[in-house]
Amino acid sequence: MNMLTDFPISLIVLCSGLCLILLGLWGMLTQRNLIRIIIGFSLMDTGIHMVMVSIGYVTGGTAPIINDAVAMNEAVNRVVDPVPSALVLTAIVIGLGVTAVMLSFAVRIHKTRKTLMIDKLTESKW
Amino acid sequence: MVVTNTIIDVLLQPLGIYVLALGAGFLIPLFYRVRRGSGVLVFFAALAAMAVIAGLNLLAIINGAPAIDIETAGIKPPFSINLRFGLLEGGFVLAVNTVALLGAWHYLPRLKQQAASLLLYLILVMGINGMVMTRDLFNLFIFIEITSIATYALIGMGRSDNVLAAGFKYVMATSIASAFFLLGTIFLYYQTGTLNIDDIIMNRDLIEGPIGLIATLFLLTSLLVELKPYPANGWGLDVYETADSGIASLISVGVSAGVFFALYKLLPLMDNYLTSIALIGGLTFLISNLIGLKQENTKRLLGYSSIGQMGLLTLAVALLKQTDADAHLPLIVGGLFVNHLFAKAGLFWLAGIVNRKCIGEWSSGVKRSEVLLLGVLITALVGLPPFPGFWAKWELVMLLAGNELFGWIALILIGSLLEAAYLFRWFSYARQQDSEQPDDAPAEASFSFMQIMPVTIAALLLFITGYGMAKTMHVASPEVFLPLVAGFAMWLIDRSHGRLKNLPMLAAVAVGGYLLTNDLEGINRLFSYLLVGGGILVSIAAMYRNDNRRGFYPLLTVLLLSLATLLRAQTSLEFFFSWELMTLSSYLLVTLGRNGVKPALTYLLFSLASAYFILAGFSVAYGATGSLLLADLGNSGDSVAIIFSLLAAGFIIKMGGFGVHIWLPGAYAESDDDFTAILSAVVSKAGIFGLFIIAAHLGVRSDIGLDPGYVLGWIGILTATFGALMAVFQEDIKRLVAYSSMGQLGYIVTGMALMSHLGWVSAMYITVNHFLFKGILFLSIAGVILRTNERLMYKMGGLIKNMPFTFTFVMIAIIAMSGVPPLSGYGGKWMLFNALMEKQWYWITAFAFFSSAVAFLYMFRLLQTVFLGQRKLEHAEIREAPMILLLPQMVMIVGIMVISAYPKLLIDPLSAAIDPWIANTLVWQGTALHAHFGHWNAPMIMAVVAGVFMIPLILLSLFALSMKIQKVEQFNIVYAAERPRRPEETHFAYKFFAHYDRAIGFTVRPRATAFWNSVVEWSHSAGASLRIFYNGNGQTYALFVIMYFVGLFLFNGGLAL
Amino acid sequence: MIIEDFDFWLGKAGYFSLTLLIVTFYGLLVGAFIDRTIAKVQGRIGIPYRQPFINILKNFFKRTAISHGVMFYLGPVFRIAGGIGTLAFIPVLYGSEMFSNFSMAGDLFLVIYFMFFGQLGMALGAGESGHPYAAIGIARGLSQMTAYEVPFVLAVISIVIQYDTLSITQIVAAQQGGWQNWTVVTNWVATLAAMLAFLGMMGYSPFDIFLAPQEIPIGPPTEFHSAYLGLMQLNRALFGATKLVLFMNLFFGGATSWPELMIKTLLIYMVAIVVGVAFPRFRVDQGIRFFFKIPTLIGIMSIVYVQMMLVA
Amino acid sequence: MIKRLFIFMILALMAVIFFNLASNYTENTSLSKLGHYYVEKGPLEIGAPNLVTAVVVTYRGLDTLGEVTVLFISAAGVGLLLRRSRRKQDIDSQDRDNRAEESKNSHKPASEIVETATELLLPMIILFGIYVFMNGHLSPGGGFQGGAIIASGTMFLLLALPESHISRLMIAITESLSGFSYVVVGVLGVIMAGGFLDNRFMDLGTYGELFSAGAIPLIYTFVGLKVGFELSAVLDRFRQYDQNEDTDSV
Repeated sequence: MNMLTDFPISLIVLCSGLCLILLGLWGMLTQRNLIRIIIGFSLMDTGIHMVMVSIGYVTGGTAPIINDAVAMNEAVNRVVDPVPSALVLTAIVIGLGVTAVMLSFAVRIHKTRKTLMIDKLTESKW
Repeated sequence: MVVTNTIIDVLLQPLGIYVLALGAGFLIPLFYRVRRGSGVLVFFAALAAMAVIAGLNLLAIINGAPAIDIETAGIKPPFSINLRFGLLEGGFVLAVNTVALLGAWHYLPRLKQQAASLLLYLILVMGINGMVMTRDLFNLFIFIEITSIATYALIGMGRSDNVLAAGFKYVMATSIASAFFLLGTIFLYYQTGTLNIDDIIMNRDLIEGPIGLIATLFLLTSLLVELKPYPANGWGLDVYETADSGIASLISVGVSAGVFFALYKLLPLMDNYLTSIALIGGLTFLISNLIGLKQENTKRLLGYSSIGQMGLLTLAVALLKQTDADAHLPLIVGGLFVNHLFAKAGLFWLAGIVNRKCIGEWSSGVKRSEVLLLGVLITALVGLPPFPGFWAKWELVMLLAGNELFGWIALILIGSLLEAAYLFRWFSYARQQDSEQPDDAPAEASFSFMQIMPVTIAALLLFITGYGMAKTMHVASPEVFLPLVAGFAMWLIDRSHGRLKNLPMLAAVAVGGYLLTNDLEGINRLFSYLLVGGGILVSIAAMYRNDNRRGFYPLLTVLLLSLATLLRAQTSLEFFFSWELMTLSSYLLVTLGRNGVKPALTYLLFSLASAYFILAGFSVAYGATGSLLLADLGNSGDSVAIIFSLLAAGFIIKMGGFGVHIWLPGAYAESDDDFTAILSAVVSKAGIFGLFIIAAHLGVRSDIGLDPGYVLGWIGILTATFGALMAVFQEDIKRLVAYSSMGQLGYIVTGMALMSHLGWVSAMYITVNHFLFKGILFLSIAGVILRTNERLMYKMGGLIKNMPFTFTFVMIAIIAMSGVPPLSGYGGKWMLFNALMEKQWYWITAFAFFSSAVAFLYMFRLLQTVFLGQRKLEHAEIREAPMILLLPQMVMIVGIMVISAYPKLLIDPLSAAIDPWIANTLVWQGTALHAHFGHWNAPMIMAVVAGVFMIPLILLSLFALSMKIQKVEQFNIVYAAERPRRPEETHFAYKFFAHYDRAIGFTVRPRATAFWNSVVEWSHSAGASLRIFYNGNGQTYALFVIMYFVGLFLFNGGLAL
Repeated sequence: MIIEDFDFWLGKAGYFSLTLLIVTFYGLLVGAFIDRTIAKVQGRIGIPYRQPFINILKNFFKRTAISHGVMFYLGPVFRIAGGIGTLAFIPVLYGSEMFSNFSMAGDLFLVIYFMFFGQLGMALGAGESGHPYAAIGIARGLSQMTAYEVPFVLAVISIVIQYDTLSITQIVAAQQGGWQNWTVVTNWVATLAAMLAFLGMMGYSPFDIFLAPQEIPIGPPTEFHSAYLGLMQLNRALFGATKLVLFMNLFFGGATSWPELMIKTLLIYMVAIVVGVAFPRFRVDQGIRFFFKIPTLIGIMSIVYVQMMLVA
Repeated sequence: MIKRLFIFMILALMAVIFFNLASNYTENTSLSKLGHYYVEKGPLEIGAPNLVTAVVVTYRGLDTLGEVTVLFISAAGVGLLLRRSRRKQDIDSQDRDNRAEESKNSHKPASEIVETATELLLPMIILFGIYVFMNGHLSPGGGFQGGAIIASGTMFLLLALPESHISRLMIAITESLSGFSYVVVGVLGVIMAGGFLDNRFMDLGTYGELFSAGAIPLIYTFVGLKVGFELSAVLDRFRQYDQNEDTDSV
């Protein structure tokens, strides 16, 4: 058992992704500043994207572009799964959209409330 | 041409919904720039088209077309994304699009300020459609995100400070939920190699091990969290509270609907977690309704209700799956959903229009039409007939009963009761100052008409869907709906003025009642005379008031006719439908009283509790027999005792039994005076009819191990005793008679509980008698109150001089009530005691004696303090009660006299009607009735009494009246060597039985009231302590979301990993 | 129907009139006897035996010039009708068709309930007089009534169980054949309860506060006078005697002849008198509480007792 | 502090769950069912060498349309959130002058080097963006990537020349029209080919050439334009809100 099969490359990405998710969640839950919370969200989002990409990896695969580099007939054994790549593309864009909206919330809150501290925003409860 | 046609064809497919929404969405900013109006036009055209497309396709499917599968990209699934438009999808999409269209109408004043908000709204709706229709997991994620982002933005459109904070919390929580969804999706893909939901379901064996568990739980958590389960829902509540009603309504009904459907789609993957889902749904339903009790903020209240309803839906769908009852899905889930959709959306819009922060502030300045709509929507939301929620809840409960899931039934019913409590509390506020409102000014009216239109349409749609559901459940016969139709017709002429409105009402009830009841037989027929005929008789008196009485006549029509439909009910469903209709209409009638709103709420809550007991009882019966026929109740085998107890509990509550009577005095006392007569004389008999039903079907035809009849007998007699005792200490005339009513009903309960021929005859005889004398008493009291404007007895006195007829009627009624021979009361008591002795219920007999003795106290007090003693100076000039009040009383006096002298006239039909159930044991010897112990010869007693009364009377007349008699001046009495100057000094009336109070008053200290108050207190404080999680901090809410996942993981075997 | 049975009615009415006369006369006489007895106990001479008769005659021939109203007028009529009617429904002498009165019209329940008739009417009449003492007296009387009814009814239930009938005639019939068959022997518990209730029923001390002869000028009848008062006095004698007859029938074997009746009822009456002269008066709430304690307990025991007896 | 500890515990539990995921994860050694199909059939069916593109644009075209929609509504949402309320305009106008003063102070005008570099680089960036989305079906890249590059150009412009004006109208028109065209293309797929968003209603052309793979280049062009302009619009919104000098409220 060498290190590579014991600890395959995609697992490294997966683990890093999962760690990023935890880090992001930690940030979202403990940081009081809205901007930091948004950064936490971005971290988490990125972590998820990494997890997604890692899932699509096939041992020894290359990019799923069937051209001169990868012949059509043997492509099945040589490329990584294109689906997670496609999904992650979409997920990134969605994450971007959410981040943008969150940021504009933060901006507006700062404008009207002159604060970015989330524990100051607790007037509606119960 | 061909191309155009093809395009139209494409657009008319469900796919057209996306195409139109997106196309219009993309173009709206352009149109808007050119001309604002054109942007709005495009917006509405697109929304309407979306609804129409959904409607057309759904219609096709209902007419038998197969479900539509839409494939994209020209590739077969699972390799491409496909959508499905089947029956359920179609229903959801159509409902959501309709409500979105109406919502846009409501929301338009704010939406049209920005092109962006128009397109966001449009795409939000499309996103919901997509969530419902898509069959691809990742595509589902995208639609969730489209919906979420559009929601975020529309929330953020609000300008208040709070809404931004709430919006941010919302974004935080849902973005974590979305992240979970994405993680779940990708790991499912990892295991199954596909994203198509059907394909995943087909290959669900591949989902295994820790990864499979975690991935599934990620998906589940995400969807559940989006449905806002307790306690991970503070973010949702904050948005409901702060966001504009337009978007809040769409989140509540639209977004939730989409997520709910998504959950439904994925349920096949969650077979192992159905219990968790049901628990979460159930707890959310229960707890959010409990917390709702504490809520004052209008929109947050609606938020709690929304969350509760989604909990109920979740619960329902999980249990349906668990019991493999997919066939019931459309009716139950569809019904609950449609009900929630229109009612909640309507309520949010209404809250937006009325725009009061707290529900307490609804008590002023709310227009009549708005109150009416509020009432309709709340009624629907609580699940009262004829709305879809009623039918769906019934089906759900029956289904659960069929699978013996009684715990869930209890949970659902308790939750529903709590929900009714706070919603109707809100309605009570709105009703309170209603009467002070002038009619809407015309200029304002047209504006408010446009505003109120979407709410009105929502209400109408509720009626229509309710009727539709009734049709699918095969109960939509014209007879069942006759009360509502007649009531509606009366409502149309409700704007006209004056007392003559009573005539068409009487005609409607007479004709309707005849149509409904003329083919009845046996005891039901006898009841129909009492309830419909009696109802009409008492209602004649309603003409004594000449004011407008808005709402009175329509509601009374519904009430009386629903009593008729109650009698002809063959199935428990029809029975329950009529029962609820009766409850509702009588509740509303009570609110019409001067201070009727608060006691009416108590009345309603107890009535609903009663209804839910009945429902529970029917459900157990259905579980045991699989039949809804009332006639099959007796075949319930071992469950008879429990069914009997549940149903009896329901009817006892409705009749104001011992311990659950606290609604009764308030409701009776504060109703309109003539309506109190109807309530006591007529409506209370419905409970007796119910008791008869169960006694007949369950009590007789089965041998019950533990004798619930005996318990019932005790309840009845305790009710009689304590009713009488409490009546003794009342100062308020109506409360006195109200408690007396309670006591008299107690005897009837005991009679019914006897399960013997004589017992039932006595119960029925007392019932008729009670109708007669209580009708007289309450109508007389109405007259007294009309003339004196007082209800406190010590403020009256000596009225015999002004109102001799009323006095005479009251006196006869009281003799008839007391059981003193020769009037009819004695017959009832005699039969009851004989039946009790035959049954060897000696202790109950003793109590019955005691209570009838106590009854003398309050009866005398009524006569003495109101009609005798010293007249108040200000009452010197008052006149006799109006003729129209006296007329029905006279008829009833005649009735009393007839059944007193010739009880056989009444007892024979009663006996014959009871005979099929329990064989006749009565022995007649001429006019004398013989029982095992004693005998009773009513005509002879009448003759002897007449004789012994007339002879001294004549003698006295000869001795005394031959003299010249001088009328004594009012104060010409010797009173402690003083001649009193004012009646107040000598009219002994206040605390008339103070010594009795000293002696045994301790037995009637309001313990029941204290108990129920503490129940209320407890549930409020439970609500208060359950809501401490909502600390307003977005991070806490986000933490709850994560905890939900962790909790689900641990609960579902995560520990074992 | 009534016309058809005219002979029946005429005969009955005639016999009943005779009964009525005898009982009333006896009642007045006993009243005088009791008053004299009490006077003796208290060291006075007391009234002559003719006094009650003179009172009534005097009152009847007094002219009245005032009325408080119709109900005031009807009150005494109700009262006397209640007294007469109660007697009418009780068979006075056992085995005598002549003196069985109208007992075929109803049973023990009828008698018990009809006893309220007069009281209710009387109360109404007194109420219209507008005098507060009348109302107070009635309020007290009614309250006390609810209390002593409890042991009484328990005792009645007990003997109904014992004899398995509600018919007074049959109850008396079951007690024939010697004193050992009387209820007072066979069911002494019930008799004890009933006799305690009887004390309250008769309105002697310690349960006489509703009449309150000392402080309030005779309670409910305060405003009554002349013929009204005469009727009431007549009723007091009649009704008292009627109650005695009832107790005699239920608990003491009934009577087969007038002398037996008179002796028995007098002895029963003496119980109330003896207690009355020996005890001070209860306040009304004390009286009520009293009845709800020991007598009620005895009443309950009487039912238990009779059930055990029947089983054994 | 207790709260933090609690959060830490919950996240520790999450970590345990994640550890479960990772420890049970084994790297794929062959393609998934879907992947296998796409790799095997994709090039011939769709005619795009870049299989990710084939998946994105055609097989999962609905996703992509949704994705475009997401971006569109985020842009609209940002616009909505950061609009200037009419109510507040009066209040704001009072201190607008002060703010303008401040902003002038805080934003130093860019140096000439930066300005020149911007003028030089910007067209190239945009051109590169266009290249990326036009060649999306052949090489790594595509509409989103190209759009993002174009938007980065805008970002560059806004950083370098904060006062530069970006035409809202142009953005709106391009956004709307490209979005609408995308939908139209989708519908054309239904009418003229196998289904919604089927790229094959146009000739697939020669495999591997620029104008091949049916409608993919067309779609990617629309996507690229749309993404580019929308992201630019978002950036512009933030800038204008920040500067508080916006007088134009859509």
